[in-house]
Amino acid sequence: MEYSALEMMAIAAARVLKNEDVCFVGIGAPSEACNLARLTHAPDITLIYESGTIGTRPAVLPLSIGDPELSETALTTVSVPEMFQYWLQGGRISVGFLGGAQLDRFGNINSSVIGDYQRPKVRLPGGGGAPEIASQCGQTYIVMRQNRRTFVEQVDFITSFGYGRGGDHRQQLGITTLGPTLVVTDLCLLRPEPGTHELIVTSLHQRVTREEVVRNTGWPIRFAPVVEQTQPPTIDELTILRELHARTEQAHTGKALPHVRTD
Amino acid sequence: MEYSALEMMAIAAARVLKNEDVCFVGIGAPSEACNLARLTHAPDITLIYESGTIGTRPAVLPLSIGDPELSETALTTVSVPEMFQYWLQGGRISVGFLGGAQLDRFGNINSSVIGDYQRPKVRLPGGGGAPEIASQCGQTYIVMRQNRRTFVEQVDFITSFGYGRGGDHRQQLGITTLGPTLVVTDLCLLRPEPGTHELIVTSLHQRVTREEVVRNTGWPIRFAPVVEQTQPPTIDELTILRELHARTEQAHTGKALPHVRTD
Amino acid sequence: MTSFLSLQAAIAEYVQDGSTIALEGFTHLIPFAAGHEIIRQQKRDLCLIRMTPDLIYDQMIGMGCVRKLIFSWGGNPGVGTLHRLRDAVEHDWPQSLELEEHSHAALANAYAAGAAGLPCAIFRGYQGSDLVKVNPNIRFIQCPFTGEQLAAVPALRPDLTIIHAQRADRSGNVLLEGIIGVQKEAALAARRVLVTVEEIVDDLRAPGPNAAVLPHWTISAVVQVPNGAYPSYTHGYYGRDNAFYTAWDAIARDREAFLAWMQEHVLVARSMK
Amino acid sequence: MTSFLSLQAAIAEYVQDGSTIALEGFTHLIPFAAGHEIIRQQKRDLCLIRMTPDLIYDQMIGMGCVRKLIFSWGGNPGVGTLHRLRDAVEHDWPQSLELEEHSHAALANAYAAGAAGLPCAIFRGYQGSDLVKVNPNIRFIQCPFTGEQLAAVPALRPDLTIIHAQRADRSGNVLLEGIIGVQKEAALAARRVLVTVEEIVDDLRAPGPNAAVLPHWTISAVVQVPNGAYPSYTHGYYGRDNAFYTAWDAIARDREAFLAWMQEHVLVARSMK
Repeated sequence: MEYSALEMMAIAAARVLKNEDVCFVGIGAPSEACNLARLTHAPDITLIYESGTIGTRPAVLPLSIGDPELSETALTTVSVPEMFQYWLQGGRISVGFLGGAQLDRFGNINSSVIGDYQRPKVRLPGGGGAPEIASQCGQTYIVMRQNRRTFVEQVDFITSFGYGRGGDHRQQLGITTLGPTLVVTDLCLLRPEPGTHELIVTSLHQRVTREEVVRNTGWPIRFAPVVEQTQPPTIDELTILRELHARTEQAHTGKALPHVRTD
Repeated sequence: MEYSALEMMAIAAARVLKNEDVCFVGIGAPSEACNLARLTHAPDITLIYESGTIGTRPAVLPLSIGDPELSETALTTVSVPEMFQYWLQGGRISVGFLGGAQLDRFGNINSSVIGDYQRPKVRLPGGGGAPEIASQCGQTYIVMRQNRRTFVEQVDFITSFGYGRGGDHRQQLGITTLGPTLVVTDLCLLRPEPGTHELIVTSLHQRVTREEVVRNTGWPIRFAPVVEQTQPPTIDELTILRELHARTEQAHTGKALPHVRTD
Repeated sequence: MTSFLSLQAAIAEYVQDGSTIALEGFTHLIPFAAGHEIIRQQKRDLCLIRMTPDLIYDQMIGMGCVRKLIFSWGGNPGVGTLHRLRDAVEHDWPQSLELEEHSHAALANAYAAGAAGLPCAIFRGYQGSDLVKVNPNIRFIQCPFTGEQLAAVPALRPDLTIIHAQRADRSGNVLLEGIIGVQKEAALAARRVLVTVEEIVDDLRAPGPNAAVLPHWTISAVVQVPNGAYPSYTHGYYGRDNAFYTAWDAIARDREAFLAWMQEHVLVARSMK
Repeated sequence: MTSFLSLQAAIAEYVQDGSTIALEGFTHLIPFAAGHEIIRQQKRDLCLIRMTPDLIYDQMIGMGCVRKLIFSWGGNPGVGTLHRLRDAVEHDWPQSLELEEHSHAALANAYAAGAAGLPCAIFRGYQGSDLVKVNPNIRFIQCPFTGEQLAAVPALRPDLTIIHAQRADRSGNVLLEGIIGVQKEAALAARRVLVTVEEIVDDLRAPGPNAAVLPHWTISAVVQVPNGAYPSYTHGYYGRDNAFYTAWDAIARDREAFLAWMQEHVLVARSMK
């Protein structure tokens, strides 16, 4: 079965999730991966969106972090202050997902600006929940497309801290969580090298070459002593992912013009 | 119509409450006064019990601060942390009621111990919400029976701060609320003297003499230049108060033994 | 006592040029109609606060109402960036826009501190983030028991908070349900509170004893505005128009297209009524 | 995963001699049955935490289970003082009792800080109170923005929190409603959480989207104990036995009467089952 690089990325991210994980889900690729995991091997996984919905089971992917279906299918919906106080800062989230405009070799993420902060070339949306997701989830997974614009020698701005300058920089700041233990891209998987915490390639997706990864990385990227081959998507994984997308497409194109209440 | 000194106390306390007040109600005399006010001249008064019930309208007086009827008749019930954070500390309460085992001439209250703190003669229940009610409500009203055990030269322990050593002691501590602007007893009304903030008698209940007040006060109590006579209870006030008590009596003596759910 | 006003009268009375205003809503219950009326009344030099400024803030910025924005995530959810916000920051069009950037945790805590009457909020956050270097309103204090460094931000105290809710009763008590976001805190933190609601009813029909209810004496004015959150949504009333959110990207990308859309859908639409 | 246990097994497994335990409940939903089982199992040297220790704590203190009490108001609501608590403090009977006294605001904030994973809570409080002089766990910090002095107390982190709730579903998700007090915070602040419930059901029947629900993965064990809060009450199930609360005063006033009552109603009552 044919598949795209983005499908591979979503499926590879879904696979690392466990049934007992409590995930802080972001919109886009993380939401895709988390719901795919829930619809395949991890039916009891707990998905939490920062809008306050806990234990949500949407049938389609939400466009926003607070789509109606998230609270309609949630076990409970709490206020946003409670979400950040009792649930995220309270240390109850095992896996957080992060993405961003730029990533460096130590897993630091820029979601704020391209260029100078005060006079930016591009003003990005900002970090939202990410600065604290990065430090307070048990570990974080980063899901991002890989190219020289996104994987850069140095991020223009550290919105969310990964391993800083590497080594034990994280511990030096008093952060006790693991940080970005996995980066899933459309080309490969990267993990922090023990000790240095530099991100190194640990698995290449099917038909992706080392040269392709090097060409799409803004720093002299290194490879693990043993680099694995990512298993290609199974038919099941692809089918379920595509059905999810088809349902989502249909749900989001219909106009939900306001109407008078009928009850 | 005959009436008791305690009925006079409740009715005098009820009279000072206004329709637009938001009251933090304590159990016992304050609850009696607040509900009497609601059932007479202040039908829209907002009653808040620290158990989290906001805008409650009980038909009988609660025995405890969290009786079932309080939440059953409330506009909404919030958690106790929210009550103390957003509602009391948030500055939303206009009137707080306080009582205690001992009161001094500057409105300081002891609800902790009689005797030495570490080796007390009598261990009292403690202040509960009072230390912050005393500082965070717009003003407080103290309702207490007056005698030489309760109105003392010096409280053994300041659980809740009134005017401290008098004068501007309250302002010196950075407290911006008015403090105990009224004390209602079974004998009289006391108010802080402008400037010194010493509690002085401003109104004597019917048939109460100055000598009686002096005899029942542990410090050399002073009287305002003009001492009023408290209006005696009206028939309406007494009738409504007694009906409230009769309903309460009946409600609290019936045993509410657990039963299997019927819905 | 809560006033019941028309939207026009409420915005005229409560929104002053130069004031600090939060129109809150975390994807759900965003007070679009109130924002449109602010645009129609040509309010100026506003300092806007919101955790998640989205299309209505993009529109207010593009129409020249806004001097400063305090925020933590400013984008079109699931679609992309806000072109009007970018144009203001990157090219000063139609005027420059000052930004104060925080994290969600910081602003959620700052609203909660405002609601709680505290001068600041403390939380564990911002470790290693460059936001600390560019935002002087991020400071640190030491726990007096453990010595741990904790982040602190000033409490938010808007001059006015505007929220949209399901319904109010005739006393002005307001019910919110579903994704309630930070609205209760934003309302309780503000000096004045304006609430638009889908309907005004005899019985509030709170779903349970612990539902999110704002008592009437915490609210300055209630305005009935059916569909007042559209294209955002109101749980129990109507859904989110995700197609419109997607379509906004193209409209907002171009200055002329944006102005034409605003003219047709916000400025003229109302004046024809 | 949440375990479903008998009360006896749950107390045996989760309550260790010497540990710090909160049985919370603000008048409503007080976990009496769990407290009685702790007494039957003769647990010793407990440090108990509760904002409003009432009859069940009086009983545990009188039966010699308790070394220390952290509290803000210890009385029989609307009736008077707790005679067993007083006897322990004033006469060391059956043993001495260490007290750590706070205000409600302090303990409510301290539980919330525990739930939020913070080392301490800050609030505006204790001004002018002598509690500051006798409790070294009350300190002050300065707001880094305004310079205002604010009170600080350490976060509460019980080894175990026990609460009673209306119901759990078969996954172990728990619903609380009515006067929910500080139970959610006390549960989320604790290392382990034991919940007794009136019933275990297929459908939790939460009254609305924002009802107070504790997900199963925050809870260690669920025990079905019908009437488990009696003589306190369970909103929607049974009322408060105010007559019993009133009667307790005479029972607890006298050591022998107290011991006889405990023997008959707590110790023997259960062993006969």
